[in-house]
Amino acid sequence: MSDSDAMLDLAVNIGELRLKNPVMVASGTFGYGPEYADLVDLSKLGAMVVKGIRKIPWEGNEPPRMVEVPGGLVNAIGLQGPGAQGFVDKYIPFLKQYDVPVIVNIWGTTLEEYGEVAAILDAADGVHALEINISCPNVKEGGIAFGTNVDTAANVMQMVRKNTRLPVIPKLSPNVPNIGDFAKIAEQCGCDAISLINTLPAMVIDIETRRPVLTNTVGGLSGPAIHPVAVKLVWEAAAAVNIPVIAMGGIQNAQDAIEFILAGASAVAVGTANFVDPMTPLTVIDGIADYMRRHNVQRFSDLIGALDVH
Amino acid sequence: MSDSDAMLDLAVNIGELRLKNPVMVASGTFGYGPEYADLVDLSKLGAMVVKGIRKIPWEGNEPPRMVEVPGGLVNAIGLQGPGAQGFVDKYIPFLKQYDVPVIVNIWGTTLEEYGEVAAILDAADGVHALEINISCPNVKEGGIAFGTNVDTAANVMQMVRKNTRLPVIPKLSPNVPNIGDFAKIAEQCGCDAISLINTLPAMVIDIETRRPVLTNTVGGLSGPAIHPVAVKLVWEAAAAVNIPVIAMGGIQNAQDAIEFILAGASAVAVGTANFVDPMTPLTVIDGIADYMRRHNVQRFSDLIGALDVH
Amino acid sequence: MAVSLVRSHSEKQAGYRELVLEAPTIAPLVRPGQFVHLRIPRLEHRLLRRPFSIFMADQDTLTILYKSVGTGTQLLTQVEQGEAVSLLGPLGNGFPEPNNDHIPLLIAGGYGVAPLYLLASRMARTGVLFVGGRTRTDILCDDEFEALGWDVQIATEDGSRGIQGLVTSALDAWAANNAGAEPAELFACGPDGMLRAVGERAITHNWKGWLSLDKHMGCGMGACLACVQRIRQPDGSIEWERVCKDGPIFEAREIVWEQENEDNHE
Amino acid sequence: MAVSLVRSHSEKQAGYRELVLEAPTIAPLVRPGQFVHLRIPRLEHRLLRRPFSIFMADQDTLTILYKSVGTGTQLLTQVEQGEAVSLLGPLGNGFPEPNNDHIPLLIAGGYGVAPLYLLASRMARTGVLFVGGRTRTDILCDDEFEALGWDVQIATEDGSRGIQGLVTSALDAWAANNAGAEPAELFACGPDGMLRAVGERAITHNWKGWLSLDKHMGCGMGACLACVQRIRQPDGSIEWERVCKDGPIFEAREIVWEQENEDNHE
Ligand SMILES: Cc1cc2nc3c(=O)[nH]c(=O)nc-3n(C[C@H](O)[C@H](O)[C@H](O)COP(=O)(O)OP(=O)(O)OC[C@H]3O[C@@H](n4cnc5c(N)ncnc54)[C@H](O)[C@@H]3O)c2cc1C
Ligand SMILES: Cc1cc2nc3c(=O)[nH]c(=O)nc-3n(C[C@H](O)[C@H](O)[C@H](O)COP(=O)(O)OP(=O)(O)OC[C@H]3O[C@@H](n4cnc5c(N)ncnc54)[C@H](O)[C@@H]3O)c2cc1C
Ligand SMILES: Cc1cc2nc3c(=O)[nH]c(=O)nc-3n(C[C@H](O)[C@H](O)[C@H](O)COP(=O)(O)O)c2cc1C
Ligand SMILES: Cc1cc2nc3c(=O)[nH]c(=O)nc-3n(C[C@H](O)[C@H](O)[C@H](O)COP(=O)(O)O)c2cc1C
Ligand code: FES
Ligand code: FES
Repeated sequence: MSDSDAMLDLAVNIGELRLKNPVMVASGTFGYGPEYADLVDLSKLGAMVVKGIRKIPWEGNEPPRMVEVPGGLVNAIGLQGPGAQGFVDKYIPFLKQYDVPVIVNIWGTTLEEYGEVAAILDAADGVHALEINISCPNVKEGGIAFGTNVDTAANVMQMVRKNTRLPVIPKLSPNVPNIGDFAKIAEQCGCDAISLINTLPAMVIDIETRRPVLTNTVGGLSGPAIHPVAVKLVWEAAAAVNIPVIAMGGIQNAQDAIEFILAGASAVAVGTANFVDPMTPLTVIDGIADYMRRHNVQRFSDLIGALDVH
Repeated sequence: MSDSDAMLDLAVNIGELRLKNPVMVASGTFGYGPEYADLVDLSKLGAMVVKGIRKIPWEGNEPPRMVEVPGGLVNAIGLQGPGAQGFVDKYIPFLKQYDVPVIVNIWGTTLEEYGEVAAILDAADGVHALEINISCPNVKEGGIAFGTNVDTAANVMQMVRKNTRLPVIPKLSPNVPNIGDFAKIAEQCGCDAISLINTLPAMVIDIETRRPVLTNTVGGLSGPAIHPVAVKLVWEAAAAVNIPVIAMGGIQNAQDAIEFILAGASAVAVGTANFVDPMTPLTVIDGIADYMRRHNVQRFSDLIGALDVH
Repeated sequence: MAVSLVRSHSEKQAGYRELVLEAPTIAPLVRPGQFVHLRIPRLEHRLLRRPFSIFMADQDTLTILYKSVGTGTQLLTQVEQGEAVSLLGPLGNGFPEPNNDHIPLLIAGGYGVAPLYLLASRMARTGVLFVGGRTRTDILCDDEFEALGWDVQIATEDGSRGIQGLVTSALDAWAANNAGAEPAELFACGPDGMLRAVGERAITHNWKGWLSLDKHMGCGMGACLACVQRIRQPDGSIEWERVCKDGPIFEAREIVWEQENEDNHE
Repeated sequence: MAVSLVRSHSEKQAGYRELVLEAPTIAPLVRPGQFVHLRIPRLEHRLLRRPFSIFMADQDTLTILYKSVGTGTQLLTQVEQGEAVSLLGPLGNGFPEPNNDHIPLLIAGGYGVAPLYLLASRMARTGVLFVGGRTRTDILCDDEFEALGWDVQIATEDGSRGIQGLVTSALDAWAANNAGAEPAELFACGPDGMLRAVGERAITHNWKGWLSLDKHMGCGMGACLACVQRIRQPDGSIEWERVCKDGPIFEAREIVWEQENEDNHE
């Protein structure tokens, strides 16, 4: 490590949570921890965001659940998961071995369930923040149904806020014309940060069978295809609030991540790219450090929102 | 032409407008007619949709106006154009040489201007329908500002409807959570069809200069990247109304077009793909005919909405 | 995870190719039935890796045997000797240790011979390979199995090689001739329809039937939950398991096949 | 529009390659200064065609001379003899007929020599080529011009060939030595900064200055309005013109350079 390296400061705060670097893995793309642990040292990640969890175990959707499209993939996993207590019992002991903040992505089909799952995870030792999923396009109730109306979104945020002292991070739906309003509501509800974007509602049809490829009919588009859309929304959301923004959507390399950061994101999450190359989060961290060196930026926080608009 | 070919019927009606086949070119991607006329016989197109026109000539945005991204491009042309009378004088005589319906894409910065441009084009001989652009992300006033609120969208639709006997086709913004509501409003306002999708608001940042690549800061994403998003919206919009739906977004080949048709579109438009290969509209027409032959479908209209949902 | 260099790449027979990769960190770990998840060079407009069974493995190299069926596998044919290919693997559970008291019956459809050949080459005893395909060019590796001393029985749908019909007909004929002679253990890889039919035989004859499932995959690592299959648990309950991580090999009795869309399998 | 076969493809000098395409329907129509819009084979994850000036053209073939600078041009280097490439062209206005009473001065930066060489090879008289670049490997085609009988003056920023400095310094020196001797006509192709400086010389010396602009393009056909440049009209008004269709060649006095971001040009 050179002198200048010793001075590079990649740390960033998300509410009271201090991350050693700004690069997380996005919910649903890195499992619950063990899946990639042989390849990627979890302690090197800014944070580990686990797959969406509701109060009770959940089956998710019938397969096929995923289909590849140009520049991305459409998934309709449907939030399969072991439930809040199942997660705590099965994965927390494993995750505790690593020096990494654990952020749990939570959802429910009712307002009450959002509160209950928050309370269960709040009581568990080893959970460091909650990301509220009000933007999943792949479940009939819950998810996006809450996230595209400012009032219902606010209700969920308040309910979760009431049930935990952990940092609360609503994950916003990209599927609205006024993302700033949702960002502001999050700030007003006392949330510690916001994250965006979730996948874009999408559909793929098999023209030979004349059926949707996904059994769920619709799914969510992720990957490089959505990156320019995500940058625009992150830029707009970050301008609307003072709480930190965690950005995701199509990050494949450090350059994609830095676009988000210049647009105002305090941290980023790598999603679909993990399937392409599980080392992506680590190469993104290194790439951000390289960029800082090249541009003589010592503190990561000086990059946040450093966009010069015409 | 074989016997079975003679029986293939590709014609379709959009309101009172009869198209010889369901494949148009999308506004802004085929100029005003002369640009591609040496390569593509305009008479073979289902319809020619010209670039957005307001009442007065308009400069559009400062360059750079376009940037390539994975699976698409982001443009912020900003609706440069010769104005309604300029268009009529300069291009109608040319377009009249061809046996092709001319659909003019119109916009304004005020409700009144939408009405005025409609009236001017209504009076011109050689215009066959008006597509109302309430969804362009690249102009500060007008465009998308009208298209993401049901009430202002309805005002524009009524204003145009009042000022013309031509078929009226509002072009909807993809940037809303409830596309069906906008489709229904169009039907209620007496529109003859709807078209969708326009580009998705997007942004690209040059991380070396720390500036947006486009002088306009934001632009609209088009191309294959948006196709699965468009299919989902078309499917939803078509389910909401009885008027025909004209679908566009990322069509590169007949398969992409047929996905839209199965999802409920009565016609499709080829956009960005014209830049890749100007022959795309013609290969899409041929590909639809091939598909009909292979699937023993004689009338194109039997394909519309022929999706079998799980 | 490794970056492997292509040692050789050649056509095996019409439509099928053999790709030999230098993978000294992966190859020695391979168990028969495992697979690698391969990023296809120059497949820039598609994101996902492609899974391929391991056909051969020694200390330094591993070989896959593949059929060109789509965008990715078509581009794969263009990979040249000396090129670098990114690999994840070895992945999946692999076949269990064969029971040496039972005669092994291997049932292969198309490229399904690949994992079965690795299995056979490491078995303590020989048995019978039933290999089927649409036509004669889909029959692969019969020579290799014969060289190992296996009895090879061929079936093609068009009758262009071996008996005409499905590979399960050949299996049924064998079972009828050998009724009760010796207990058998089945190992199968091929299309879902074939696996299902083989599974039914396993249950009927009261043999173990190890079936390698072929599901579209996302991560290949157990993280994305794209590849799930309903599996009967020891306690009788039914749970999703991940074909990439908990499979691809499951025992015939465990698998809860879909009731509907039976014909919709590839 | 045509699908052309690659007749040959070779390195010209470090970083620059020459691609010869069989294009019997396009090549005979070419005027110097026109370009082709080329779809790069295997560039599947990027959509747009790439514009390249026509460097040579005969009845059957046309040649482009290009520098590998990004995703597309890097992939272009892999195109092989016999491969098919889709072309739109010839596009653009091309240079006007040179005035044979004036001595032609050609000013080239980097690959900017390409259209100027075609122009020179079809001119009734010879003149002076001023060719500049960052370093010696950016100086192209000086031999070819000399073979045509042209006076070649070289400038490199690092002084590794010819005079050290910008190509406009060489032009200024020539102008000083030849003051009033003979009226000149300028034809230039290269980066915006160079073109602008050349344009200033044209105006100062009261010569015509034909500048070939290099703008990022979408359609290349005049349809998308991505490539616009502000151009002074005969009536004094200023209008957008399309570099792909109305250009790429404009006269120095017509061009309304951007006031701001002067340093932002590539
Ligand atoms: C465990 C496992 C082992 C396999 N072993 C072999 C082998 O040894 N040899 C061989 O030739 N093939 C094997 N396959 C199938 C092989 O993965 C597919 O043929 C390949 O993914 C097709 O890719 P494509 O891009 O050519 O097809 P496309 O149809 O263009 O692929 C589109 C998407 O569908 C997926 N896909 C398409 N067909 C299949 C399929 N049959 N199975 C799984 N995913 C599919 C692709 O991975 C990709 O994500 C195996 C599959 C699995 C799951
Ligand atoms: C009229 C004209 C004539 C040209 N003639 C030549 C020539 O003879 N030889 C040669 O080597 N180059 C020439 N160029 C430049 C050439 O088009 C670019 O180098 C090429 O497009 C770069 O593509 P890329 O994918 O490698 O770069 P990337 O940077 O990956 O391209 C990204 C996008 O930017 C565009 N772009 C990038 N650089 C340029 C540029 N300098 N000019 C225009 N568009 C650019 C690309 O077309 C593409 O759309 C010419 C450009 C124009 C406009
Ligand atoms: C297979 C898959 C599963 C996902 N599961 C979840 C989830 O459980 N909860 C959630 O909030 N987001 C989920 N997402 C969305 C991602 O976290 C992320 O927001 C999105 O994919 C955009 O990022 P990307 O383009 O980098 O993948 C999932 C995405 C994918 C592809
Ligand atoms: C360069 C460009 C210019 C466009 N101009 C217009 C326009 O003037 N009016 C309009 O309604 N849509 C305009 N569009 C949107 C297209 O008509 C179309 O809705 C969109 O590009 C999606 O289709 P595609 O993915 O096939 O391009 C434009 C798109 C592009 C790429
Ligand atoms: S492919 Fe991702 S869990 Fe199996
Ligand atoms: S590149 Fe489309 S108008 Fe010039």
